[in-house]
Amino acid sequence: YGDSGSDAVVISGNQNLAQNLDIQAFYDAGVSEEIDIEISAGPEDTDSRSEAFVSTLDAGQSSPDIMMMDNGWTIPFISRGDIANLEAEMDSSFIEEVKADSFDMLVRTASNPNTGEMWALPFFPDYPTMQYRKDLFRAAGYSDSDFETWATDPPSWEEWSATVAEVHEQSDVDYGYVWQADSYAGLSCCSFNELMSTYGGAYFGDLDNLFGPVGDRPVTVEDEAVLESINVARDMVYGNGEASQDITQCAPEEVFGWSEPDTDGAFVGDSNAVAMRNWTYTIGMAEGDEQFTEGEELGVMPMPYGRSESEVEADGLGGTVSAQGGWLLGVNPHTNDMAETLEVLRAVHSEEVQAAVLDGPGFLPHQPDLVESLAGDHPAYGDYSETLAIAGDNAVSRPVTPVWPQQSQQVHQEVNDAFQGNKTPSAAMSDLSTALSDLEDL
Amino acid sequence: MSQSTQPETDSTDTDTGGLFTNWVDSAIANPKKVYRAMFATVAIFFLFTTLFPLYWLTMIAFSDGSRVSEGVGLLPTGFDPSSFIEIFQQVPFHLYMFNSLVFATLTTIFVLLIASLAGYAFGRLQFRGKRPMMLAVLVISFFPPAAFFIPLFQLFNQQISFLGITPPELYSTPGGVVIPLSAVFLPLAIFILTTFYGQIPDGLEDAARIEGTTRLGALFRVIVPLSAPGVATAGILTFIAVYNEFFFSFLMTGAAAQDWAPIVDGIISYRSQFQVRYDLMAAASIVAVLPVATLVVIAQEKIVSGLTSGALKE
Amino acid sequence: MATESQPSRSKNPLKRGLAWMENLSEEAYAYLLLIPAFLVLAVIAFWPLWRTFKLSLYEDELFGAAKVGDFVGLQNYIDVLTNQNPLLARPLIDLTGGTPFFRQALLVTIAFAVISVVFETLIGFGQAYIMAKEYRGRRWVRVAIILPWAIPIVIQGMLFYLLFNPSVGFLSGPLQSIGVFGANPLTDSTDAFIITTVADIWKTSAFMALLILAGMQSIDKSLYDVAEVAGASPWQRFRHITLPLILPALLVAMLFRTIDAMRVYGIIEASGAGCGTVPSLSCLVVDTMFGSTQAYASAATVAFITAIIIGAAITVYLLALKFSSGGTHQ
Amino acid sequence: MATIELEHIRKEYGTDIAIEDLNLDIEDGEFITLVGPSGCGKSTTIETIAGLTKPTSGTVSIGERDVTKLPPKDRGIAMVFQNIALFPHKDVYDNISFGLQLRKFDEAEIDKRVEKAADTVQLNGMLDRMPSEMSGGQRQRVAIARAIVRQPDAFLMDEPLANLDAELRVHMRTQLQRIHDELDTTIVYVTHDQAQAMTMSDRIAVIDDGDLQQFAPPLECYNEPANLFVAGFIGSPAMNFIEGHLTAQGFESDAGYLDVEFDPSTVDAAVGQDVVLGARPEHVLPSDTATGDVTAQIDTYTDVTEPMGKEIFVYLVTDQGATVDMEDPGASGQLLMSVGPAADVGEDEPLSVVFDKSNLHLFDADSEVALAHGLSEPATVDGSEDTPASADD
Amino acid sequence: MATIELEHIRKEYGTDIAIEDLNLDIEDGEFITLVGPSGCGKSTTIETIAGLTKPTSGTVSIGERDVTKLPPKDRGIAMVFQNIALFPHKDVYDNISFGLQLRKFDEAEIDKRVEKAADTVQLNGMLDRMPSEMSGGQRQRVAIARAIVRQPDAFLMDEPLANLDAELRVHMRTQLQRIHDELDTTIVYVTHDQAQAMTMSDRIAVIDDGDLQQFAPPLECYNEPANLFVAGFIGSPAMNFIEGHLTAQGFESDAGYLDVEFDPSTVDAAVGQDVVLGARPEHVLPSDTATGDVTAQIDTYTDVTEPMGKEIFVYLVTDQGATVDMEDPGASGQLLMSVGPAADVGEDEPLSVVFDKSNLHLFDADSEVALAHGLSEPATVDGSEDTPASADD
Ligand SMILES: Nc1ncnc2c1ncn2[C@@H]1O[C@H](COP(=O)(O)OP(=O)(O)OP(=O)(O)O)[C@@H](O)[C@H]1O
Ligand SMILES: Nc1ncnc2c1ncn2[C@@H]1O[C@H](COP(=O)(O)OP(=O)(O)OP(=O)(O)O)[C@@H](O)[C@H]1O
Ligand SMILES: [Mg+2]
Ligand SMILES: [Mg+2]
Repeated sequence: YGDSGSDAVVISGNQNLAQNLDIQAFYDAGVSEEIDIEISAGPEDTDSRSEAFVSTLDAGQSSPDIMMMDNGWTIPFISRGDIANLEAEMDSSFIEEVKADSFDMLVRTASNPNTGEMWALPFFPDYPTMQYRKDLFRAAGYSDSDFETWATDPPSWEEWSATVAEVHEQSDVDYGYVWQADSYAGLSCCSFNELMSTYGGAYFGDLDNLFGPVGDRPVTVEDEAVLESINVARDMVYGNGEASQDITQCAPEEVFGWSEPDTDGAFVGDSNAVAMRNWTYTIGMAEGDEQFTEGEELGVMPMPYGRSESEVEADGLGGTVSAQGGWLLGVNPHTNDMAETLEVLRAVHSEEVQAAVLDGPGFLPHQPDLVESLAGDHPAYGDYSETLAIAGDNAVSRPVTPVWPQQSQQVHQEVNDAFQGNKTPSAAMSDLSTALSDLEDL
Repeated sequence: MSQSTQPETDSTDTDTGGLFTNWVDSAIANPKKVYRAMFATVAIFFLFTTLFPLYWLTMIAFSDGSRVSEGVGLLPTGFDPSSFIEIFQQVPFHLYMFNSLVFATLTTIFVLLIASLAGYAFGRLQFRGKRPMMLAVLVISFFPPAAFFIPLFQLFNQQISFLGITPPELYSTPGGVVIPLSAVFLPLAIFILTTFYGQIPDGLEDAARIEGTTRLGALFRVIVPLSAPGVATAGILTFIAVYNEFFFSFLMTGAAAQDWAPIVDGIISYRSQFQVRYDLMAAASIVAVLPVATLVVIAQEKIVSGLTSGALKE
Repeated sequence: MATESQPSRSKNPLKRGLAWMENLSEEAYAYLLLIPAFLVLAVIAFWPLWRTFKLSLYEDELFGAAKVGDFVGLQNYIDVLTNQNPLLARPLIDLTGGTPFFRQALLVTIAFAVISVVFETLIGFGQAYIMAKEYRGRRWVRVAIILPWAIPIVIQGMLFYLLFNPSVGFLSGPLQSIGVFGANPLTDSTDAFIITTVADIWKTSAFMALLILAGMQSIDKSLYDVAEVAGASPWQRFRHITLPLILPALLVAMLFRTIDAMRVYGIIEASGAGCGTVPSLSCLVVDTMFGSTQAYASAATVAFITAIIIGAAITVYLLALKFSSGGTHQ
Repeated sequence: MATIELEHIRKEYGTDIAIEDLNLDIEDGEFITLVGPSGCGKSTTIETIAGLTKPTSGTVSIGERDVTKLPPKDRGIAMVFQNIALFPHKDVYDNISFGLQLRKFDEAEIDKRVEKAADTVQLNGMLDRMPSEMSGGQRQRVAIARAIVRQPDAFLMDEPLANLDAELRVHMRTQLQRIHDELDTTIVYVTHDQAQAMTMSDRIAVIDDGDLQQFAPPLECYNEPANLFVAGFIGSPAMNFIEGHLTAQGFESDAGYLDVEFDPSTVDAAVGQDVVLGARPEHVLPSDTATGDVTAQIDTYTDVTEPMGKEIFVYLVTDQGATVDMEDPGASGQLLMSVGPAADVGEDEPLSVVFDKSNLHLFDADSEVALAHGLSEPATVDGSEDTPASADD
Repeated sequence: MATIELEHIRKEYGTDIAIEDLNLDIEDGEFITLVGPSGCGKSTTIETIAGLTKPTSGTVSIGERDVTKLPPKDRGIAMVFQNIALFPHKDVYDNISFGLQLRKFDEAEIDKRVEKAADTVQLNGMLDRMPSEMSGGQRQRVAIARAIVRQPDAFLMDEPLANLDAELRVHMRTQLQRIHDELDTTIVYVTHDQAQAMTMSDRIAVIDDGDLQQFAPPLECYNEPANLFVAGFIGSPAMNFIEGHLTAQGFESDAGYLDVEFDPSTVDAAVGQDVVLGARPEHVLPSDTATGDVTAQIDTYTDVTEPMGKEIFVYLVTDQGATVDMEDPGASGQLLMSVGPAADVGEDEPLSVVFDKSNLHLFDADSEVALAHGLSEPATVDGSEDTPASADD
């Protein structure tokens, strides 16, 4: 007990990393053998993590040296200057290399929105896909060729909702399509964000406005596209035909109270749903589940689209969209040895470490190229590497700014209210618009 | 003097009649029986409502982790007692428990000691400014713990000083948890002890002082033992609350067992961002409750009745 | 012969200290005994509160490293009280009536405190009574009744989350079918309020029960003998002896339970209801302080407003009690 | 107004036996006093009657009704507890009126009765005091008032006057007798004060070690004690006992300093048998002033004298120069004599004394049972004098 | 072994004055008894000496040392509390040895002393009992043992024998005297038992309502009471008081039934002044047997007789057919007489009595101060007889 800070470079990761990442990869990637590297398991829960880092950094603790940070809340840390500015600390060639190699959205959530400087290093990305039970689909008359098509060219929500409803009809499972629409941060950042995006909606207009300038961007939650996406979600559950599109009832009412563990419990754990939206981790889970016979029966495709890209004006919206999740590595400015810390950090970008991260803990590389090359061989992701690459390319980040945590809260509260019919969609969005504007104007 | 409390040892009816009508007849003849039956009913009701969730928790612990989401009824879904081993394999859960036990023990001792002195002053002495001072103590508990947190956190990390004094770095040490928690639980303990110490008849303290104790000696040799129900209660309440405390103990320590992380850290480590091992959490909490249950078994003996009976003639 | 040793001038400083203490006046002695407590409280409570209070007088500065901006006096308080602070996820109180009852922090908090304390007191009495009786196996009954108090809040939350989770537990089903609960009780403010209140009552009745039990055990049993001979029925014995004599302990228990209930936070988060659904006052504090936004000034303001509200509630409480019972020696 | 009957009451505390096998038949309206050494079971007996202690076996009847299983509140009794046991949270008024309030008496009636009871115990001005603000005797009086304010079938009083001064005690005694007479209530009374026992009771129950020794009117217990224990216990200072044996001429002391002549055939004992002679201090008379039927002269020496005001206790030793063993006043070779205050008795002087033969007692040394009371004439065994306490109404 | 000196002690509880202005000078090794009616301030006095009660004003010195501000533990005293105050969580052994344990006596010594103290109070077999498992008298004995096990400079005992039976009381009395003699400890003792006060004390302090009335050897208090209060308080049953006035011939009762002839110039009062005549019951004599210097015959009628065993109380009324008001034994027109057990006094008979003139007392009716003790000869005012209790060691 006592100071675990010692002299090693400590990376605060999670349990999975701490237990499964082979440290040797760092040395293979050229880190001096002199440097001890330790990976500790920080809090698993993302909110707890952020709280823990707030206090660690506030306190000027020297350990951990490197912190694995959710791209959903890294920018506030950057804005306040709580973590080290990598562009100031590291040579620009390396910075440029990282920026060029990595998923763009990941880089943007690691950068200071005012200056564009990269303050954190992308670590691994995550994005949701649509996962479904091939066996049930087969029983309903679908075949591998359908699956292959979907894997790169997902159906629209009109089609997909009807398909799921049809398959559900013919199966003996309780649920059709399960997804996460609880009133929680994941709704604002991800599941609603991507649904809205595929219909061409956004919180603050253009994707260029995602990371600011706060106060100088429009609040666009009252747009038709946003309302349409809410109605689509309601139609999926209630089938009332509120949306202009023809969406078939295909999801249980429970989803309005569900988050990730509930859905994977229903879909993977209990094998009790036809299809599910979820992050890559469930692919690995299904892999180990006999119901999916070693993954053979798991179908994965990019998220269905609402409107095609051509139908929407805004750049980057429409078509298939996945919410950009993922993790970044920030450097503790109070570290005892900045040089060693940066040496370790630099190695993270190497293929060796990325491969080790994929092999051990099972996280995808943050470089699209490596996703295709490395994931192709991965036992779980191998079959879906193409799909994953497409999803990664079409990822949309949440609008992270220092006020986002507060805005996010307003978003999920209002959206969930609208979903459940506690408020009409337009009333909810009007309230939301006011709340978001107030926060913008702080 | 007090034989009025008839031991209810034969709470199980030994009547062999068994028939309801028989029972009613005898109940009319002996109203005690009705009373006893009512007591038993109420007792069973309370036991059921308190124990049922715990029973169910146990069933979750015994369930197959991947099948909890199917629903758990009165019996485990699947049967997988290995959770009780797995909790130690995934993380050093025993170390988390050790940490929390250390916090709880130290805080309880510290709080009982300080609160005893204060409780004695408030409960048994007359002095100017008593009410305002008691109020000041009470007011502390009006604030959400978060209101204390940031300055303390900075203090314990040597970022700021208190009246020019910079304490040693207390972050991620037992001190960083025990000291703030002492302050948090002190008001309750002070009030409990004030109440109980105040009720001890003066005569007994007088007797002790005549026998040659100091005032302090009388407190610890007579007042405290005679207030055993109150002291034990304050102790149990503080111990358990600290053992399970999740705010300061969570934020004032790192997340790893080596960094003096408390039980809560251990338990929530079975919950990753997207996955919750309910069975492990259940198993861990059952294991974690064992030391507390043991403590309660021991300490409740101190909550014995009629401590002052036979002491005084008045 | 008098052989009892007289206290000679001892060279042992500890002994001298004790002797010095012994000769203090009652008042000085009282202050001496209070020094440790107030020392601890000064460093760990009063001083941090003072700093936090100062924070609340400044503007929030979300974008820079400074965290707080200009001195604004009591503006933060005005903003919060008039519902003008957008950083709060839910309004403190919405006088326009636009926000449902269970989404207004103040109302939720007060409702929670009143309901839970009333039930906990009643149940606590029942439990204490059961724990006080003598019968075989009483110790195990005591442990059983105290056990919920020993369950960490995370687990308590998980337990009730699961019990009321429509797919895992079985408590929601029946309630849904009779129309008490909606499809997603944990996202519905009313349903979630009920769930968190029940969870709280389940856990903290033991707190009440323990204190009441301790109070009961301190009563001289011969008083019951007297009452019995005087002809008191069990209810009258309770009314005339038990109740007045445990009143001080009961008062402490209810006081602290009320304070605690008005600071409710953990169970709301842990039960999955979440601060957005059941927004207690403490929720607002924690959310604004520890959300990544770190709106310290707003958080500090809400913390102080919370304390003031609790203080007001406690005052009402104590006054009511004073009037009803003619004042006990508290 | 009720008879009280204890039948074969036995009370064990664990392995200790507090009461062995007690039978007591108390008549309606009787005033009974329980006396006996500390720890003999008086309080236990009274608590058994009250229903506060469940006897291990045996039955209790009040007013012909078997109440063994009835709770105290249904037994129609009021009680003064030995440990006083006032309600610390109630003031004197509320303490006294407690039983009346329980029975929902109307306020005026309560006021009236409390007033009267407070008057009786001389506590009028103190009704709003708290018990903690009173002296020991004042508390005890509150306890008495609390009992007498009600009008129960029976009063149980466990040393109600222990902490009162002589004057108040006399006053209270009179008051209790008045209440007894007025209400005709049965009273069971425990006291260590022989004067109380003597003056107040219709009958005294002498208990030793959980066993009833004698249950008779006070004077009978005094004049015709049933056995050695009662003889020694009743009367203060205690009776002188002289060990000896029966001869054909009467009694001969083992120590040889005393012979008492009488006809041994009048007692139910064989010649040669070991017996104990009992003489109360007031029946030891200086031989010079003694008249009537007295024993032969005994030569003694005065040791200590204790002037008590209205009498003087003189400790005598039979051997010159010996000193009285004050810790064992009944030790062989010493005698206690009580003389009037005017008597001129110095210390360490020779003094010859005689015993008043008509007041000597003879006990069987083995069974300790009384053999004779008064040795001048054939012993009378019937003790029917009128009971003194009932005579003064 | 210490003198105890109270100087101008005053104690107020709020507006109540418990002690007014008490001065007591207790000599080293003296055995002092405080007597007085319930609530007069005895316990308060004793607690003030102990340091448990802070006097409102005045100083307390023990052994010449001003201890007014010293804590109880440094005053070198042991105390028996009126309310007993045993430690309920300790067994008898621990209760008794508590003070020794505090003083870190070695175990063998503690054992020995506890054994001896338990022996003294006759509690040998009960050392492992808890207080709640004992009878009232047993508890009181534990409290006594707890005090005597130590060897303090002074003992303070507040009614230590109130709950003990006569036999045990005599035994304890002897034991206390033995301890007193052996250790030469100063003892301040509170009792309501006049026999105790009489036999044990070197001096008696009679207190009324917080005021010292007389502080003198017991017999002096009995024979030469300083005032009406002491006269009425000391002695049981109480003195008869007859209101009247001084004439040239002596005393003439207001009710007219009694004249006592003596030379009024021997008393410090004017002829015609209202005075009160006092006569103890034992100095009221049936005129037929009376000898010596007695008053003129008074014709009375017997009302109630109370046989007490060794004496009989006879209530006399001066008017035929009147009954004694038992609640006010001193009421005008009635007299209480005490006669020997052999006296043949019936009820409701005429009886002429006389007073023993040498034992009559005369008090000023206004100031209540004693004017004379014994009226046959010029009154003596000095009361120097040797103190009886100190004579028996
Ligand atoms: N705390 C108090 N508050 C007010 N008055 C008190 C308090 N304690 C004692 N007194 C009063 O002071 C007076 C003296 O009390 P104290 O106990 O000395 O009497 P006491 O002589 O010991 O009487 P007793 O023989 O009945 O024990 C009493 O009248 C009593 O009522
Ligand atoms: N709870 C108990 N456990 C064990 N023994 C007890 C208990 N209560 C009383 N006794 C014993 O029973 C016997 C009778 O007690 P009781 O109180 O009846 O005596 P008592 O005659 O009232 O004596 P006293 O005159 O001293 O009050 C005593 O020897 C006592 O020690
Ligand atoms: Mg008794
Ligand atoms: Mg007293």
